[in-house]
Amino acid sequence: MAVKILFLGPLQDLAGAGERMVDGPLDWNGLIEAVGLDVAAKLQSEKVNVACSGRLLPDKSTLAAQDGDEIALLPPVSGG
Amino acid sequence: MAVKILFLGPLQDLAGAGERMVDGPLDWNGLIEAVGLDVAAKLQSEKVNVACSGRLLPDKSTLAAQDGDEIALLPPVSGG
Amino acid sequence: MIDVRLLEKGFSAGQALARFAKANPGSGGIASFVGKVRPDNDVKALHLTHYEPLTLPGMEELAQAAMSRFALEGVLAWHRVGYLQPAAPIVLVAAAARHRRDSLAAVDYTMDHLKSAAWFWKREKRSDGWHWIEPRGQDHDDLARWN
Amino acid sequence: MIDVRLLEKGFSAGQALARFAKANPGSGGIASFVGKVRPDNDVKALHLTHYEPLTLPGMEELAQAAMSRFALEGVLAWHRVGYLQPAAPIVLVAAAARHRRDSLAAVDYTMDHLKSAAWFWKREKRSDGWHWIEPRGQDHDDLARWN
Repeated sequence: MAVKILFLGPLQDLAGAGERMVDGPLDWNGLIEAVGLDVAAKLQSEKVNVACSGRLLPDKSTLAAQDGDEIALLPPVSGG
Repeated sequence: MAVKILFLGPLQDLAGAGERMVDGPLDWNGLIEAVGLDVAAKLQSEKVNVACSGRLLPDKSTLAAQDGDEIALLPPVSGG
Repeated sequence: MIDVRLLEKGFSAGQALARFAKANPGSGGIASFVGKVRPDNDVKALHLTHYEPLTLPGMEELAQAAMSRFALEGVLAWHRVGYLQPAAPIVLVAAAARHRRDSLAAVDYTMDHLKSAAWFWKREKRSDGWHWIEPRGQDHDDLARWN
Repeated sequence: MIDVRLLEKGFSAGQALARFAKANPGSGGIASFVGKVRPDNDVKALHLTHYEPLTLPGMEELAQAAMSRFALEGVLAWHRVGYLQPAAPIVLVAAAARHRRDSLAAVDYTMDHLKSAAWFWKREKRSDGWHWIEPRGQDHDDLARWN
Protein backbone atom coordinates (compact mmCIF):
# COMPACT_ATOMS: atom_id res chain seq x y z
CA MET A 1 0.00 0.00 0.00
CA ALA A 2 1.04 3.57 -0.65
CA VAL A 3 -0.44 6.99 -1.41
CA LYS A 4 -1.46 7.69 -5.01
CA ILE A 5 -1.02 11.24 -6.27
CA LEU A 6 -3.12 12.17 -9.33
CA PHE A 7 -2.11 15.07 -11.56
CA LEU A 8 -5.20 16.46 -13.26
CA GLY A 9 -5.39 18.52 -16.43
CA PRO A 10 -2.25 20.48 -17.37
CA LEU A 11 -0.46 19.35 -14.17
CA GLN A 12 0.09 15.95 -15.79
CA ASP A 13 2.37 17.57 -18.38
CA LEU A 14 4.35 19.35 -15.66
CA ALA A 15 4.62 16.14 -13.62
CA GLY A 16 5.52 14.07 -16.66
CA ALA A 17 2.89 11.50 -15.70
CA GLY A 18 -0.79 11.25 -14.78
CA GLU A 19 -0.07 9.72 -11.38
CA ARG A 20 2.70 8.77 -8.96
CA MET A 21 2.81 6.38 -5.97
CA VAL A 22 4.61 7.53 -2.84
CA ASP A 23 4.97 6.05 0.64
CA GLY A 24 2.48 7.16 3.24
CA PRO A 25 1.67 8.81 5.46
CA LEU A 26 1.93 12.11 3.59
CA ASP A 27 1.35 15.64 4.87
CA TRP A 28 1.47 18.99 3.04
CA ASN A 29 5.25 19.32 3.26
CA GLY A 30 5.69 15.72 2.15
CA LEU A 31 3.44 16.36 -0.84
CA ILE A 32 5.44 19.46 -1.86
CA GLU A 33 8.62 17.40 -1.76
CA ALA A 34 7.10 14.45 -3.61
CA VAL A 35 5.70 16.24 -6.67
CA GLY A 36 8.84 17.88 -8.08
CA LEU A 37 9.73 21.55 -8.34
CA ASP A 38 7.44 22.52 -11.24
CA VAL A 39 4.28 21.06 -9.75
CA ALA A 40 5.27 22.26 -6.26
CA ALA A 41 5.41 25.85 -7.51
CA LYS A 42 1.89 25.54 -8.95
CA LEU A 43 0.63 23.74 -5.86
CA GLN A 44 1.73 26.59 -3.62
CA SER A 45 -0.50 29.01 -5.55
CA GLU A 46 -4.04 29.46 -4.29
CA LYS A 47 -5.56 28.28 -7.54
CA VAL A 48 -4.65 24.60 -7.28
CA ASN A 49 -7.10 22.62 -5.14
CA VAL A 50 -6.32 19.36 -3.38
CA ALA A 51 -8.70 16.48 -2.75
CA CYS A 52 -7.95 13.50 -0.52
CA SER A 53 -10.03 10.32 -0.73
CA GLY A 54 -12.51 12.06 -3.00
CA ARG A 55 -13.05 15.06 -0.72
CA LEU A 56 -11.92 18.58 -1.51
CA LEU A 57 -9.78 20.01 1.31
CA PRO A 58 -10.97 23.46 2.45
CA ASP A 59 -7.37 24.10 3.59
CA LYS A 60 -4.90 21.98 1.64
CA SER A 61 -2.10 22.55 4.16
CA THR A 62 -4.03 20.29 6.57
CA LEU A 63 -3.43 17.29 4.28
CA ALA A 64 -2.95 14.03 6.22
CA ALA A 65 -2.99 11.14 3.73
CA GLN A 66 -2.62 7.53 4.84
CA ASP A 67 -1.51 4.51 2.87
CA GLY A 68 -4.30 3.63 0.42
CA ASP A 69 -5.52 7.21 0.05
CA GLU A 70 -5.72 8.98 -3.30
CA ILE A 71 -4.62 12.61 -3.47
CA ALA A 72 -5.88 14.59 -6.47
CA LEU A 73 -4.21 17.84 -7.52
CA LEU A 74 -6.82 19.97 -9.25
CA PRO A 75 -5.69 23.00 -11.28
CA PRO A 76 -8.16 25.66 -12.44
CA VAL A 77 -10.78 24.16 -14.72
CA SER A 78 -10.93 25.03 -18.42
CA GLY A 79 -13.37 27.63 -19.66
CA GLY A 80 -13.83 27.38 -23.42
CA MET B 1 -67.06 45.43 -54.46
CA ALA B 2 -67.14 46.80 -50.93
CA VAL B 3 -64.90 47.24 -47.90
CA LYS B 4 -64.38 44.20 -45.68
CA ILE B 5 -63.99 44.84 -41.95
CA LEU B 6 -62.27 42.03 -40.00
CA PHE B 7 -62.75 41.72 -36.23
CA LEU B 8 -59.74 39.99 -34.72
CA GLY B 9 -59.52 38.15 -31.41
CA PRO B 10 -62.07 39.13 -28.76
CA LEU B 11 -63.52 41.86 -31.01
CA GLN B 12 -65.30 39.16 -32.99
CA ASP B 13 -67.42 38.33 -29.94
CA LEU B 14 -68.31 42.01 -29.47
CA ALA B 15 -69.13 42.39 -33.15
CA GLY B 16 -71.12 39.16 -33.26
CA ALA B 17 -69.19 38.07 -36.37
CA GLY B 18 -65.66 37.71 -37.65
CA GLU B 19 -66.19 40.12 -40.52
CA ARG B 20 -68.64 42.55 -42.07
CA MET B 21 -68.93 44.03 -45.57
CA VAL B 22 -69.77 47.73 -45.87
CA ASP B 23 -69.92 50.12 -48.80
CA GLY B 24 -66.78 52.11 -49.56
CA PRO B 25 -65.15 54.48 -49.42
CA LEU B 26 -64.80 54.42 -45.65
CA ASP B 27 -63.01 56.91 -43.40
CA TRP B 28 -62.48 56.85 -39.63
CA ASN B 29 -65.91 58.30 -38.82
CA GLY B 30 -67.54 55.91 -41.25
CA LEU B 31 -65.74 52.99 -39.57
CA ILE B 32 -66.91 54.07 -36.09
CA GLU B 33 -70.50 54.17 -37.36
CA ALA B 34 -70.22 50.86 -39.20
CA VAL B 35 -68.92 48.64 -36.37
CA GLY B 36 -71.64 49.05 -33.75
CA LEU B 37 -71.47 50.73 -30.36
CA ASP B 38 -69.53 48.04 -28.47
CA VAL B 39 -66.71 47.75 -30.99
CA ALA B 40 -66.70 51.53 -31.56
CA ALA B 41 -66.02 52.09 -27.85
CA LYS B 42 -63.04 49.73 -27.98
CA LEU B 43 -61.84 51.19 -31.26
CA GLN B 44 -61.67 54.67 -29.78
CA SER B 45 -59.22 53.44 -27.13
CA GLU B 46 -55.53 53.69 -27.98
CA LYS B 47 -55.00 49.98 -27.61
CA VAL B 48 -56.87 48.82 -30.71
CA ASN B 49 -54.78 49.06 -33.88
CA VAL B 50 -56.16 49.33 -37.40
CA ALA B 51 -54.64 47.89 -40.56
CA CYS B 52 -55.82 48.68 -44.06
CA SER B 53 -54.81 46.48 -47.01
CA GLY B 54 -52.35 44.61 -44.82
CA ARG B 55 -50.60 47.74 -43.50
CA LEU B 56 -50.79 48.95 -39.94
CA LEU B 57 -51.90 52.59 -39.76
CA PRO B 58 -49.58 54.73 -37.62
CA ASP B 59 -52.60 57.04 -37.04
CA LYS B 60 -55.84 55.16 -37.44
CA SER B 61 -57.90 58.37 -37.76
CA THR B 62 -56.34 58.84 -41.20
CA LEU B 63 -58.14 55.74 -42.50
CA ALA B 64 -59.19 56.08 -46.16
CA ALA B 65 -60.40 52.68 -47.35
CA GLN B 66 -61.61 52.14 -50.92
CA ASP B 67 -63.87 49.44 -52.32
CA GLY B 68 -61.90 46.19 -52.32
CA ASP B 69 -59.81 47.10 -49.28
CA GLU B 70 -59.70 44.99 -46.14
CA ILE B 71 -59.71 46.76 -42.79
CA ALA B 72 -58.47 44.72 -39.81
CA LEU B 73 -59.29 45.78 -36.26
CA LEU B 74 -56.51 44.47 -34.02
CA PRO B 75 -57.06 44.43 -30.26
CA PRO B 76 -54.15 43.91 -27.83
CA VAL B 77 -52.51 40.53 -28.40
CA SER B 78 -52.75 37.75 -25.84
CA GLY B 79 -49.91 37.16 -23.44
CA GLY B 80 -50.22 33.81 -21.75
CA MET C 1 -30.13 31.25 -41.62
CA ILE C 2 -33.63 32.42 -40.68
CA ASP C 3 -36.42 29.82 -40.41
CA VAL C 4 -39.77 31.40 -39.53
CA ARG C 5 -43.03 29.46 -39.86
CA LEU C 6 -46.70 29.63 -38.97
CA LEU C 7 -47.89 26.05 -38.60
CA GLU C 8 -51.43 24.75 -38.96
CA LYS C 9 -50.47 21.32 -37.63
CA GLY C 10 -48.46 19.92 -34.74
CA PHE C 11 -44.69 19.58 -34.85
CA SER C 12 -41.88 17.83 -33.02
CA ALA C 13 -39.54 20.29 -31.30
CA GLY C 14 -36.81 17.64 -31.01
CA GLN C 15 -36.80 16.96 -34.76
CA ALA C 16 -36.93 20.67 -35.58
CA LEU C 17 -33.92 21.32 -33.33
CA ALA C 18 -31.96 18.44 -34.84
CA ARG C 19 -32.53 19.88 -38.33
CA PHE C 20 -31.68 23.40 -37.16
CA ALA C 21 -28.40 22.13 -35.70
CA LYS C 22 -27.52 20.49 -39.02
CA ALA C 23 -28.36 23.71 -40.87
CA ASN C 24 -25.94 25.67 -38.63
CA PRO C 25 -22.86 23.45 -38.48
CA GLY C 26 -20.46 26.28 -37.69
CA SER C 27 -22.09 27.38 -34.43
CA GLY C 28 -20.59 26.61 -31.05
CA GLY C 29 -23.95 26.54 -29.35
CA ILE C 30 -27.69 26.43 -29.85
CA ALA C 31 -30.16 27.71 -27.29
CA SER C 32 -33.86 26.99 -27.56
CA PHE C 33 -37.21 27.35 -25.89
CA VAL C 34 -40.35 25.34 -26.54
CA GLY C 35 -43.64 26.50 -25.04
CA LYS C 36 -46.54 24.10 -24.64
CA VAL C 37 -50.23 24.30 -23.85
CA ARG C 38 -50.26 23.90 -20.07
CA PRO C 39 -52.12 20.76 -19.09
CA ASP C 40 -53.70 22.40 -16.06
CA ASN C 41 -56.31 24.95 -15.05
CA ASP C 42 -59.13 22.93 -16.48
CA VAL C 43 -58.06 23.77 -20.05
CA LYS C 44 -59.55 21.45 -22.69
CA ALA C 45 -58.16 23.18 -25.77
CA LEU C 46 -56.39 26.31 -26.95
CA HIS C 47 -57.38 28.24 -30.08
CA LEU C 48 -54.80 30.53 -31.68
CA THR C 49 -55.88 33.08 -34.26
CA HIS C 50 -53.69 35.46 -36.22
CA TYR C 51 -53.92 38.03 -39.02
CA GLU C 52 -52.07 36.60 -41.96
CA PRO C 53 -50.95 39.84 -43.67
CA LEU C 54 -49.25 41.02 -40.46
CA THR C 55 -48.36 37.99 -38.34
CA LEU C 56 -45.80 36.20 -40.49
CA PRO C 57 -44.09 39.40 -41.75
CA GLY C 58 -43.93 40.55 -38.12
CA MET C 59 -42.25 37.31 -37.08
CA GLU C 60 -39.77 37.63 -39.95
CA GLU C 61 -38.91 41.18 -38.87
CA LEU C 62 -38.46 39.95 -35.32
CA ALA C 63 -36.07 37.22 -36.45
CA GLN C 64 -34.09 39.79 -38.46
CA ALA C 65 -33.97 42.07 -35.41
CA ALA C 66 -32.58 39.23 -33.29
CA MET C 67 -29.95 38.48 -35.96
CA SER C 68 -28.93 42.16 -35.96
CA ARG C 69 -28.94 42.60 -32.20
CA PHE C 70 -26.99 39.47 -31.25
CA ALA C 71 -24.06 37.74 -32.91
CA LEU C 72 -26.11 34.88 -34.38
CA GLU C 73 -25.55 32.46 -37.21
CA GLY C 74 -29.16 31.38 -37.36
CA VAL C 75 -32.54 31.86 -35.73
CA LEU C 76 -35.66 29.70 -35.84
CA ALA C 77 -39.14 30.82 -34.80
CA TRP C 78 -42.07 28.47 -35.34
CA HIS C 79 -45.55 29.25 -34.01
CA ARG C 80 -48.72 27.20 -34.13
CA VAL C 81 -52.11 28.55 -35.13
CA GLY C 82 -55.49 26.82 -34.99
CA TYR C 83 -56.76 24.42 -32.36
CA LEU C 84 -54.29 22.81 -29.93
CA GLN C 85 -54.63 20.09 -27.33
CA PRO C 86 -53.12 20.35 -23.84
CA ALA C 87 -49.35 19.61 -23.84
CA ALA C 88 -49.04 20.33 -27.58
CA PRO C 89 -46.16 22.65 -28.51
CA ILE C 90 -47.26 26.22 -29.31
CA VAL C 91 -43.96 27.89 -30.03
CA LEU C 92 -40.35 26.92 -30.67
CA VAL C 93 -37.53 29.45 -30.78
CA ALA C 94 -33.88 28.55 -31.32
CA ALA C 95 -30.72 30.59 -31.87
CA ALA C 96 -27.34 29.36 -33.11
CA ALA C 97 -24.30 31.40 -32.17
CA ARG C 98 -20.59 31.24 -31.68
CA HIS C 99 -20.98 32.28 -28.03
CA ARG C 100 -23.37 30.81 -25.49
CA ARG C 101 -24.59 34.09 -24.01
CA ASP C 102 -25.62 35.43 -27.42
CA SER C 103 -27.73 32.37 -28.18
CA LEU C 104 -29.50 32.42 -24.80
CA ALA C 105 -30.14 36.17 -24.91
CA ALA C 106 -31.51 35.89 -28.46
CA VAL C 107 -34.02 33.21 -27.40
CA ASP C 108 -35.06 35.31 -24.40
CA TYR C 109 -35.49 38.41 -26.62
CA THR C 110 -37.43 36.59 -29.34
CA MET C 111 -39.77 34.87 -26.87
CA ASP C 112 -40.52 38.16 -25.07
CA HIS C 113 -41.48 39.76 -28.37
CA LEU C 114 -43.53 36.79 -29.57
CA LYS C 115 -45.44 36.83 -26.29
CA SER C 116 -46.42 40.47 -26.21
CA ALA C 117 -45.75 42.05 -29.59
CA ALA C 118 -46.70 39.41 -32.18
CA TRP C 119 -50.17 39.31 -33.75
CA PHE C 120 -51.73 36.33 -32.03
CA TRP C 121 -54.93 36.08 -30.08
CA LYS C 122 -55.57 33.08 -27.89
CA ARG C 123 -58.64 31.70 -26.28
CA GLU C 124 -58.96 28.59 -24.19
CA LYS C 125 -61.81 26.20 -23.72
CA ARG C 126 -62.66 25.40 -20.13
CA SER C 127 -65.56 23.38 -18.77
CA ASP C 128 -67.71 26.53 -18.91
CA GLY C 129 -66.83 27.45 -22.49
CA TRP C 130 -64.34 29.58 -24.42
CA HIS C 131 -62.40 32.44 -22.76
CA TRP C 132 -60.09 34.94 -24.46
CA ILE C 133 -56.68 35.25 -22.86
CA GLU C 134 -56.00 38.82 -21.86
CA PRO C 135 -52.67 40.63 -22.26
CA ARG C 136 -50.52 40.17 -19.16
CA GLY C 137 -48.69 43.02 -17.42
CA GLN C 138 -45.74 40.71 -16.79
CA ASP C 139 -45.27 40.18 -20.51
CA HIS C 140 -45.05 43.92 -21.11
CA ASP C 141 -42.54 44.27 -18.28
CA ASP C 142 -40.49 41.49 -19.89
CA LEU C 143 -40.58 43.30 -23.25
CA ALA C 144 -39.53 46.61 -21.72
CA ARG C 145 -36.20 45.06 -20.66
CA TRP C 146 -35.00 45.27 -24.28
CA ASN C 147 -35.65 49.00 -24.82
CA MET D 1 -36.80 15.29 -12.12
CA ILE D 2 -33.01 15.59 -12.22
CA ASP D 3 -31.09 13.86 -15.04
CA VAL D 4 -27.32 14.33 -14.72
CA ARG D 5 -24.88 12.25 -16.75
CA LEU D 6 -21.21 12.03 -17.68
CA LEU D 7 -21.07 10.43 -21.12
CA GLU D 8 -18.18 8.50 -22.63
CA LYS D 9 -19.87 8.39 -26.04
CA GLY D 10 -21.66 10.80 -28.34
CA PHE D 11 -25.34 11.63 -27.93
CA SER D 12 -28.19 13.22 -29.87
CA ALA D 13 -29.37 16.45 -28.24
CA GLY D 14 -32.67 16.31 -30.16
CA GLN D 15 -33.50 12.83 -28.86
CA ALA D 16 -32.46 13.74 -25.32
CA LEU D 17 -34.71 16.80 -25.39
CA ALA D 18 -37.65 14.82 -26.74
CA ARG D 19 -37.29 12.35 -23.86
CA PHE D 20 -36.86 15.14 -21.33
CA ALA D 21 -40.09 16.76 -22.57
CA LYS D 22 -41.95 13.47 -22.13
CA ALA D 23 -40.54 13.09 -18.62
CA ASN D 24 -41.86 16.55 -17.67
CA PRO D 25 -45.38 16.59 -19.12
CA GLY D 26 -46.68 19.20 -16.70
CA SER D 27 -44.29 22.00 -17.69
CA GLY D 28 -45.34 24.96 -19.77
CA GLY D 29 -41.90 25.39 -21.26
CA ILE D 30 -38.51 23.83 -21.73
CA ALA D 31 -35.37 25.86 -22.37
CA SER D 32 -32.14 24.24 -23.47
CA PHE D 33 -28.60 24.85 -24.57
CA VAL D 34 -26.33 22.50 -26.47
CA GLY D 35 -22.65 23.35 -26.81
CA LYS D 36 -20.54 21.77 -29.54
CA VAL D 37 -16.88 21.46 -30.40
CA ARG D 38 -16.31 24.48 -32.63
CA PRO D 39 -15.31 23.38 -36.11
CA ASP D 40 -12.82 26.21 -36.52
CA ASN D 41 -9.45 27.47 -35.33
CA ASP D 42 -7.61 24.53 -36.77
CA VAL D 43 -9.02 22.19 -34.09
CA LYS D 44 -8.73 18.51 -34.99
CA ALA D 45 -10.05 17.04 -31.72
CA LEU D 46 -11.02 17.94 -28.17
CA HIS D 47 -10.06 15.86 -25.13
CA LEU D 48 -12.09 16.27 -21.96
CA THR D 49 -10.76 14.89 -18.69
CA HIS D 50 -12.48 14.93 -15.32
CA TYR D 51 -11.97 13.62 -11.78
CA GLU D 52 -14.65 11.05 -11.21
CA PRO D 53 -15.05 11.35 -7.40
CA LEU D 54 -15.77 15.08 -7.71
CA THR D 55 -17.12 15.79 -11.19
CA LEU D 56 -20.42 13.90 -11.19
CA PRO D 57 -21.31 14.76 -7.54
CA GLY D 58 -20.51 18.40 -8.38
CA MET D 59 -22.87 18.33 -11.37
CA GLU D 60 -25.59 16.76 -9.23
CA GLU D 61 -25.18 19.49 -6.60
CA LEU D 62 -25.36 22.09 -9.36
CA ALA D 63 -28.61 20.60 -10.71
CA GLN D 64 -30.07 20.62 -7.18
CA ALA D 65 -28.99 24.23 -6.75
CA ALA D 66 -30.76 25.17 -10.00
CA MET D 67 -33.92 23.35 -8.83
CA SER D 68 -33.82 25.29 -5.54
CA ARG D 69 -33.04 28.67 -7.05
CA PHE D 70 -35.61 28.64 -9.86
CA ALA D 71 -39.17 27.31 -10.00
CA LEU D 72 -38.33 24.20 -12.03
CA GLU D 73 -40.03 20.88 -12.58
CA GLY D 74 -36.95 19.24 -14.02
CA VAL D 75 -33.37 19.86 -15.01
CA LEU D 76 -31.07 17.91 -17.31
CA ALA D 77 -27.27 18.27 -17.47
CA TRP D 78 -25.29 15.93 -19.71
CA HIS D 79 -21.56 16.39 -20.29
CA ARG D 80 -19.20 14.48 -22.53
CA VAL D 81 -15.77 13.24 -21.44
CA GLY D 82 -13.05 11.62 -23.56
CA TYR D 83 -12.12 12.42 -27.14
CA LEU D 84 -14.52 14.46 -29.30
CA GLN D 85 -14.54 15.35 -32.97
CA PRO D 86 -15.29 18.87 -34.23
CA ALA D 87 -19.07 19.63 -34.23
CA ALA D 88 -19.78 16.88 -31.68
CA PRO D 89 -21.99 17.95 -28.76
CA ILE D 90 -20.04 18.52 -25.51
CA VAL D 91 -22.79 19.62 -23.18
CA LEU D 92 -26.58 19.69 -23.06
CA VAL D 93 -28.52 21.53 -20.38
CA ALA D 94 -32.31 21.73 -20.25
CA ALA D 95 -34.79 23.09 -17.72
CA ALA D 96 -38.53 22.46 -17.55
CA ALA D 97 -40.64 25.06 -15.78
CA ARG D 98 -44.11 26.47 -15.54
CA HIS D 99 -42.83 29.89 -16.56
CA ARG D 100 -40.56 30.71 -19.47
CA ARG D 101 -38.23 33.08 -17.65
CA ASP D 102 -37.43 30.48 -14.96
CA SER D 103 -36.46 27.88 -17.55
CA LEU D 104 -34.21 30.25 -19.51
CA ALA D 105 -32.53 31.63 -16.38
CA ALA D 106 -31.92 28.12 -15.06
CA VAL D 107 -30.16 27.09 -18.28
CA ASP D 108 -28.05 30.26 -18.19
CA TYR D 109 -27.13 29.64 -14.52
CA THR D 110 -26.30 25.97 -15.03
CA MET D 111 -24.16 26.62 -18.11
CA ASP D 112 -22.21 29.39 -16.38
CA HIS D 113 -21.40 27.03 -13.51
CA LEU D 114 -20.53 24.11 -15.78
CA LYS D 115 -18.15 26.35 -17.70
CA SER D 116 -16.17 27.75 -14.83
CA ALA D 117 -16.90 25.77 -11.68
CA ALA D 118 -17.22 22.14 -12.79
CA TRP D 119 -14.28 19.76 -12.68
CA PHE D 120 -13.37 19.44 -16.35
CA TRP D 121 -10.08 20.06 -18.08
CA LYS D 122 -9.99 20.40 -21.84
CA ARG D 123 -7.23 20.25 -24.35
CA GLU D 124 -7.46 20.55 -28.07
CA LYS D 125 -5.40 19.07 -30.83
CA ARG D 126 -4.20 21.52 -33.45
CA SER D 127 -1.86 20.94 -36.33
CA ASP D 128 1.08 21.61 -33.97
CA GLY D 129 -0.08 19.24 -31.24
CA TRP D 130 -2.15 19.26 -28.04
CA HIS D 131 -2.87 22.48 -26.12
CA TRP D 132 -4.60 22.82 -22.75
CA ILE D 133 -7.47 25.29 -22.71
CA GLU D 134 -6.90 27.94 -20.05
CA PRO D 135 -9.56 29.34 -17.76
CA ARG D 136 -11.21 32.39 -19.34
CA GLY D 137 -11.79 35.65 -17.48
CA GLN D 138 -15.14 36.04 -19.25
CA ASP D 139 -16.38 32.78 -17.75
CA HIS D 140 -15.60 33.99 -14.24
CA ASP D 141 -17.38 37.26 -14.93
CA ASP D 142 -20.39 35.26 -16.13
CA LEU D 143 -20.35 33.21 -12.93
CA ALA D 144 -20.13 36.27 -10.70
CA ARG D 145 -23.55 37.42 -11.98
CA TRP D 146 -25.22 34.81 -9.79
CA ASN D 147 -23.63 35.81 -6.47
